[in-house]
Formats: sequence, C-alpha cells, structure tokens
Amino acid sequence: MIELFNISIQLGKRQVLEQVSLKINKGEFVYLIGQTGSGKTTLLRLIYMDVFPDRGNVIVDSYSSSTILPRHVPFLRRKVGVIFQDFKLLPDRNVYDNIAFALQVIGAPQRTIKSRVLSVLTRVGLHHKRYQMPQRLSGGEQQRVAIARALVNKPFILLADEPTGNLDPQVARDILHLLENINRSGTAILMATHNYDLIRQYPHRTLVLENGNFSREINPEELA
Amino acid sequence: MIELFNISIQLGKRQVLEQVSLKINKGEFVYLIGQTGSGKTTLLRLIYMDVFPDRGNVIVDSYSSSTILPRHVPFLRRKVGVIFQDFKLLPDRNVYDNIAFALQVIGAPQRTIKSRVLSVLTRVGLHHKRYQMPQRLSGGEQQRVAIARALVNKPFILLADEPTGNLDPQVARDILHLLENINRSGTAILMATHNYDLIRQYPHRTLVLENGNFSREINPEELA
Amino acid sequence: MRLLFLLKEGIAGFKRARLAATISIATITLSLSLIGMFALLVHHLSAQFQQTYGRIQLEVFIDPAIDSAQRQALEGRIQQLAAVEAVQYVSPEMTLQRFQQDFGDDLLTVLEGENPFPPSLQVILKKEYAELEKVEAAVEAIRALPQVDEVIFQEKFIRLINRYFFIGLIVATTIGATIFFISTMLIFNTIRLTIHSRKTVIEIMRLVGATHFFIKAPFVIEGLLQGLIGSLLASGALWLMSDLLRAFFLPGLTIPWMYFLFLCGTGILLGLLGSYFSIGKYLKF
Amino acid sequence: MRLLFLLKEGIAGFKRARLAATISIATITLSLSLIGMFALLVHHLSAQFQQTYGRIQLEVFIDPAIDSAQRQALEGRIQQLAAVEAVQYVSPEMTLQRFQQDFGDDLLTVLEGENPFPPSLQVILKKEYAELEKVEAAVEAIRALPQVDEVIFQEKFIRLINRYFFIGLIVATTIGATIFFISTMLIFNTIRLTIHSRKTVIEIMRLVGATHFFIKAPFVIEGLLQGLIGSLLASGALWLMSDLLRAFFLPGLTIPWMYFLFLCGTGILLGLLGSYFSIGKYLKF
Ligand SMILES: Nc1ncnc2c1ncn2[C@@H]1O[C@H](COP(=O)(O)OP(=O)(O)OP(=O)(O)O)[C@@H](O)[C@H]1O
Ligand SMILES: Nc1ncnc2c1ncn2[C@@H]1O[C@H](COP(=O)(O)OP(=O)(O)OP(=O)(O)O)[C@@H](O)[C@H]1O
Ligand SMILES: [Mg+2]
Ligand SMILES: [Mg+2]
Repeated sequence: MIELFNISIQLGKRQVLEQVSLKINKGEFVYLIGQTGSGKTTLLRLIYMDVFPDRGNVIVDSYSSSTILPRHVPFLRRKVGVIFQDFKLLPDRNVYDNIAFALQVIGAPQRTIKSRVLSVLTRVGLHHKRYQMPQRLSGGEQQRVAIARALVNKPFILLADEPTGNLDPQVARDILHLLENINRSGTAILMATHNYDLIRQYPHRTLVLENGNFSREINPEELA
Repeated sequence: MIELFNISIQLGKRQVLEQVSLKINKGEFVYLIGQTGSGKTTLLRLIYMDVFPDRGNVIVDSYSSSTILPRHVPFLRRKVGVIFQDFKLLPDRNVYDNIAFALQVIGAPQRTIKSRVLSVLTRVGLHHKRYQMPQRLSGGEQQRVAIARALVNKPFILLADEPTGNLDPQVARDILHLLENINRSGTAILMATHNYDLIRQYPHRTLVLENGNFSREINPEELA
Repeated sequence: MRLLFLLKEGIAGFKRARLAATISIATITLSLSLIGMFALLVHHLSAQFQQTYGRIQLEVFIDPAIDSAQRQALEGRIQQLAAVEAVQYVSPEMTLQRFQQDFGDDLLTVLEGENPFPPSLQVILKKEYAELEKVEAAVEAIRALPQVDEVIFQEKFIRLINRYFFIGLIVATTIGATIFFISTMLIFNTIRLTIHSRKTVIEIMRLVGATHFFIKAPFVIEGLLQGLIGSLLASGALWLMSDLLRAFFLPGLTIPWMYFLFLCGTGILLGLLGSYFSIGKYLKF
Repeated sequence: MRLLFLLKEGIAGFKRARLAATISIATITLSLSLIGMFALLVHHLSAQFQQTYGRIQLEVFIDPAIDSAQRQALEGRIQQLAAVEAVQYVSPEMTLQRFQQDFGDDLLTVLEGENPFPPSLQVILKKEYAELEKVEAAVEAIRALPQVDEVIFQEKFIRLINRYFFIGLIVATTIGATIFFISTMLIFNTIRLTIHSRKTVIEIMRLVGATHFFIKAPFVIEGLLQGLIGSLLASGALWLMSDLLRAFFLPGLTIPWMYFLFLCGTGILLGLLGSYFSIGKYLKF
C-alpha cells in the first residue's frame, strides 16, 4: 500500500536520499531511525508528497508520485495522517479549531466534527486545554495537539516524525500505547524517532537510515 | 548567583508555579525534570526575565526581578545563554548570521565574531552548514544551531530547555559531553529534560517539578 | 453547509489577523474616498461651468422700424428653430444698460448722451448647440429671416471657453485616472502584504490536505468583505465631506446615488480580485 | 564600527523581507508621485491663470481735444503712479476695433458708420494691485488728473475672477491636503504591516539580549532608505509625466527643482517616522 522504488532526491546541494526502496504493508508498524540529518523527515515528506523524487517512484494507496496531478495531492494527504516534527499548528486558532480543521477540510458535518475532536482530545489528555491558543501551550502539549490532529480523520497510514521528542517518558509511553491501539485497528504507522528506549519497550520492525540509504533492518535489542 | 524566593506565577487562568524556591550556585550543573506542562519552561523564562513573578523575587547575578528596569533586561540576557525549546532561530538569516547575532548584539568586533562563531559551529558539528537557512535544516541540526548560539558569548549560566529532544542518542551524548566541558570551565547549567537515560549516564543534581512546586530532589538511580 | 462554513471562516479571518484586516480596510476606505471626492468635485465644477458658460447667447439686432406685431411674429419664427431654447426682446435702452454694466457706469458720458443701439432680440441656444459649427449654422438661419439686421455672437469667447473646458477636462481625467490607478495598486499591494503575513497558515493548510478552493475561498470572502466595509466607510466619508463642502464653499453640491453604487462595486471588486490573485502565489500544489 | 554594522543590517533588511520592502517602496513611490503631480498641475494652472487674468486693465478716456505733447505729459504722470505698470495710447479707431472684436464683426453696421468713442489710454496695473480696493484707489488717482474724462474698469469681471480663483484654490487645497493626508496614512500603514510581518524576528532579537536601540536602528534605517528610494523613483516618475504633459497638453510646464527636494524630504521623513513608531509597539522590554 506504500512503496518507494529506487528513490533519489537532492535538496539544495545535498543528495539526501540515494536509491532508497521501501514497502510498508497495510496495518504495519515501522520505526525509522538514523542520525540527525540522515533524511528521515525527507522520506516522510516524499510520502505525503510535499517533495517529489528526482528519480524513482513513490506509490501511496492508488496515487503515484510520477503521475499524480497537483489538484489530487490534497486528497492523498487526507488519507495520510502526519505528526510534523515542528508541529505545524495554525497559530491563529485555538486547540479545538486546529484539530477540527482537519475534518472541516474533508467537509465533515458539524456534529461529527464535534464528537470526533472531543474524543481525540480526551485520548491525548488535552480536553481541558481545548480553548487555548497553541503558543500558550507547553512544548509537550503542542506535540499532543499535533498527534490529535493527525489521528482525528482516521487515516489509513500515520506518519509520525519524532512524536515524543518533547514528552516525558511516562507521557511518551502513553502516546505509544495510543499508537499501538490505533495500529491494531488497522492503521499503518511509520514513526521516525530517536527514542531507543521506547523502541526497546514496544519493539517493531525498525529501519536504519544511513548515508542516504537503508543500511539494514535491526533488531531492537541491538540498539545502543 | 541565581536564586528564586517563593515564586508564584499565574499564566492565563493557570497557576503554573506556587511558592517555588531554588538556588543555583556558581558552576553548578542542575537537571530540571517534570511532566509535560509542569512549568519547566516557565521557570526558565522567569530566570531570563521574559515573564515576571506575581509574588516572590528572582535574583540573577546582580539583577533582581522586583527592581530591574526594562532597559536593563537586555544586559541581563547577554549574561545568560538560553537554548529555547522551540529553537527561536531568526528565519531571515543563515546559520552563521544567527549565531553571530548574539555577539553583534554586545558589540563584539568583527574578527572576534568570526573566530568565535566558527569555533562554536565546529564544536556542534555544523561547520559545513554555516551558509544554510534554518528552515532548510533538519530538526536536529536546528537544535544544534540553537545550542551554538547559546554558547557563543560565554554566558555565566546556560539555560537549556530540552536541548536533546530532536537528537539521536549518539549526538545527544556528544552534546552532553560538550555541556559538561563548558560546565567544568565554570559556567553553571540548568537543563530541563525528559531524557532520563541521559541523566543516568551523566548524573547531576536533579530537581523534580510537580504540581507547581519542587516535590523533591531525586537520585538519578530512582528514575523510571 | 459547506458554503456557510467558508463564509464563517472568511469572517473569522478578521479576528485572526486583526491588524492586517484593519489596514486593508483602511487602505480601501482611504483610496476610495479620494477617488470619490475627486470625481465628485470635478463633476460638480464641470456641471457648474457648463451651466454658466455652456449656453450660447446671440444678439439679434433688428430693423428699428419694426412694429410690435411684426416683432412678435419674428420672435415666434426664431423660437421654432431647432437650436433655439428661448427668445427675449431687448429694447435699445436695455442694451445700453448692459453695455454700461460691462464697461463701467460712465459709458453714457463717453457716448455723450446718445444711444446708438438698435432694438434686439436675445436668443439663447439649447445646451446641445454649444459647438462653434452648430452656433454658426443657427446664426445663418436667423440672419436669413426678414427684418433681421445683424446677428452677433462672441466667437472668440466660445473658442476660449471650449478650449479651457477641454484642457480642464483632460487634466482632471489624467489626475483622476492616475489616482484610480495608484489606488488600485495600493489596495492590491496591501492585500498582498496581509496575505503574505499569513503564509505559514496557508502552508499548513496545504499540508493538512485542504484543496486550493478550500484555502482560497475564505481569503477571497474576507477580501470581498474588506472591500465592502472599506467602500461603505468611504461612502460615509464622502457623504460627510460633501456635506461640509456644501455648507462652506459649494452650496449646490449634491452626490448622485450612483456614486455610492460605484464606490461599493469598485471596493468589492478590488478586494475580491486582490485577494484572489495574491493568494495564488502561495498555492503551488 | 557599531554604526556601520547597523547601517549594513538596515540594508540587509531589504533582502530579508523582499516583498515587504518592495511594497513599502511602491507605496511611497506611488503616493509621492500623486502628491507631486497634483501639486505641479495646480501650481502650473494657477500660475497661468494669474498671468492671463491677474493684471487689471483700465480704460482712461481723455479729452478729445488734447494734443500730442499734452497727451505724452499725461502718460508720463500716470506712469509715475505706484500702481501702474504700463500705459499705452489707444486711438478712437483702435477702441472701435476692440469693440468689434468683442461684439462681432458687424458692430459698425449697428452703429451705422459712426465712431462714438473718444481717444483713450490703456493702463495696465502691476500684479500686486489686482485687488478691488487697490484698483479703486488707482482709478481715483487717475481720475483726479487734468484732461482725464473718465476711467472705466470691469468691476464685475474682477470680482468674478477673484471669486473663481479663490474657489479653485480652496478646492485644490482641499483635494491636495486630502491626498497628502491619505498618502501619509497609507505609507504609515504599509510600513506598519511590513514590520508586523517581522514580529517574530523582533521577538527573538529581544530574547537574545538586543537593546531597543539595537533592534530599532536597522528598521529605522531601512525605513529611511525605503523613503529615499521611493521618493527618488517618484521624482523620476514626476519628471517623466511632466515631460509627457508638456509635449501634449501644457507646453509651458516646468518643474521647479524644489519639488524634488520636497519629495525626497517627505519620503525620507515618512519612512523614518513610520518605521520608528511602528516598531515601538513590538518592543515592550
Ligand atoms: N530545502 C533544503 N535545502 C537544502 N538542504 C536541505 C533542505 N531540506 C533538508 N536539507 C538537508 O537534508 C538533510 C536531511 O534532512 P532531514 O530533515 O530529512 O533529516 P532528519 O533525518 O529528519 O533529521 P532530524 O533527525 O534532525 O530531524 C539535512 O542535512 C538537511 O540540512
Ligand atoms: N501564556 C500562557 N497562558 C496560559 N497558559 C499558559 C501560558 N504559558 C504557559 N501556560 C501553561 O502553563 C503550563 C506550564 O507550561 P510550561 O511551558 O512551563 O511547561 P513545561 O514544563 O515546559 O512543559 P513541556 O515539558 O511540555 O515543555 C502549561 O500547562 C501551559 O499550558
Ligand atoms: Mg527530521
Ligand atoms: Mg517546556
């Protein structure tokens, strides 16, 4: 359902990825690790088609990067939930409206929006902060809003870029618990992370990005 | 040299800190931990006087929060290096200029600026990205620029808000190594973090913020 | 449902970027007031001018031996000409008086008590006959009538007035067009800047899967509303200003209601187009 | 050293916020061109008007029995009056011709071949004596001279011209002041918006320990430069436009160099003040 065939991509002067191939099946849970600057975020951006490969082809659901029309990209993105590394919350509206926006975009009726947003807010533990503006939230709270927004329209795959970077270990575990639940109900998950502790506690298939390519898939026990 | 006396502060409708007291001596290395939203960032903001307490008094070097004049705040900030949780890089100039800015502010001569900036960039391993714009850097690279800027004018205390949140464990250890070196040369460090692994590897005095107050100082071994 | 949501979003835009919205509206208000005021003044002055100088008068000197019945018959014939608006008899005494008014009270002294003027008819031409050729045609027609001695009209004066009016009109049109052009540019620029200040928001919307239409619509609606509010304020300002001018300098000044219609139409159009084109740049795919 | 750095930063601001800077400059250019063009046209037209209608002419009718030497002596005495610019002899034939010009070619027919006019002197008053009281004083002085029969002047005409000129001046000044006021507002608003779009940058500078002066100075310098560039462009535009107008409609049009000085001064001042006051809001401590 998600496949990358021999992807190469250059950003600025840097060859970020070189001949990368990857396949994620329906309902899989995959970790993506690798040093700072190794290209994890870039790989995720390729999947939600914010950048396009110089060579190779990205296939997501029925869309292919080499044939997709610009006006179809929004529809692809609605099927893919993204937790951005820098959150990307709309600074001009409150927590509730930020999350609701992802549903308004697909034209969901007001009542569905309300119940879905409130339920997902409860799940990430931010029900009481729903009328706050993002810039008044702590780093961890903002991250949880980002998670809630990615979940709210029940995507078939969730791309999580460092979703626990600003969370304390307890909350991080809670979030991972949440992600596993979602995964169990059929949503595939691709999660870029630096938190090896977490991988050890919740082991899944783990890909290592190194020198612009997947050097290997490793066993969680190997992690330093 | 840094003292908080019975600080209480409310932000919006929330009583974030209540009767908090704290003393950090010259050259100390202190960790600050606590759940998401427990007030770590707020405590750091009190020290660089971005917010002022409702009750109580913050003393930093020769400045006191109850008597400081607005026009003296910049001079206090120059003595305090801050690594912001959300980096706060200037989006309109490149890596080099971002770091140089902290020295231009204090009127350092061009030659000093150049040598100091290049040396600190080498220390955080970003010498080769010095002409890149921040938004083209990966999350971890941005974090290292933020670290470099906080270090460059040799502050007497360094406030680090989650400085390793976007870094892989190896780089995180390198940064902590760097911070310990700086600490050894006499700079005090107050570091808010969720990374208990790191605290266990580099143990120092550790304060736990809970329910708006320091519940206790804990032993690194205790950490879950 | 969907439309309602986009409309609400458009209105919410005001709250979300208050400074930007305020400044957009202010720009529209100020520019349109300027355009409106200028147009109004030019319109008023040129109308006044036309009223004062736009009707040509002819002096038709007639046979001094004419009797009253014959004169009235002649008046009737002149009146029937297509170009003529009104005819009035002027006795020699009245002519002398008019000369006195024009050339000072003491013309009689100069003329040593004599009245050299014959009786005449004052003929006022219709407004549409203010051009030189048409005047000349009318003069010929009257001259051809019996008992008409001579027809006099101020050819130089007509030429002069026509010329000044023409220059004035060109100058006013140039200034007006420049004001309009500049205002349009300023409004577009301001809107562009306000949208530029929200480019992060647009970028995030894109990434969350909003279609171009969905992103654009609220901005365009907001632009339209800004245009509407701005032009209503401008209409108010124009109304106030015209009231003041009427009270102090230009007693006959009135604003045709078309002006308000024009201001609102222009404001809405500019707000709409401005935001439509500005936002295009931030939507690649 | 420090100053040099701030200057460099000010210039760098252009590159860092290209759209904002461009639009600021465009606003300044457009507004100042408008002001300049309007002022220039009003100035030119009023000067032309004054040249045409600003000098009062008197007709001094003299004793028909006067001889040439006496007449020249009289001319000399009139010439010596403070109000008088020039005196010229007009024979009865010339007077008749003038009347013919004003009232049509066939006045002679009407007057039945007689010339009723006495000889006269045409007296032109100095520009400073265009007001009604001064004219009347001059008329009295001339009337008191021997061999002067009568002095005639067009009182109504003077009143009319004065009144139209006055109304024209008031209308032009009102429009001009409005344009100036609106332009100032627009420039200030644009600058405010461009600075607003950089509030994150300002906030970060504050947090890194920059003093108010250090944050402000580059913005103010940038504003000043924008004002300078904008006003230079406006000067260029004005020059071009005046060239075009001169070529096609207004042959005598010239721009005094003071205009360029004024435009640059205004541009710089507005850019400077606009940025100075706008940035103040984003600097609490
Ligand atoms: N637009 C761009 N222009 C130039 N270089 C870029 C651009 N975007 C990314 N890069 C570079 O590409 C490399 C990969 O970036 P990417 O964000 O994918 O790394 P990452 O694995 O997500 O790192 P991190 O763990 O720090 O988030 C980085 O070195 C970055 O500097
Ligand atoms: N301006 C504000 N208005 C209202 N509430 C605020 C404001 N700033 C912070 N808060 C609230 O105060 C609490 C403490 O925030 P703070 O940023 O200090 O937490 P933190 O310990 O740094 O959390 P994290 O680990 O997630 O960064 C949070 O719940 C936050 O929502
Ligand atoms: Mg990344
Ligand atoms: Mg924090």
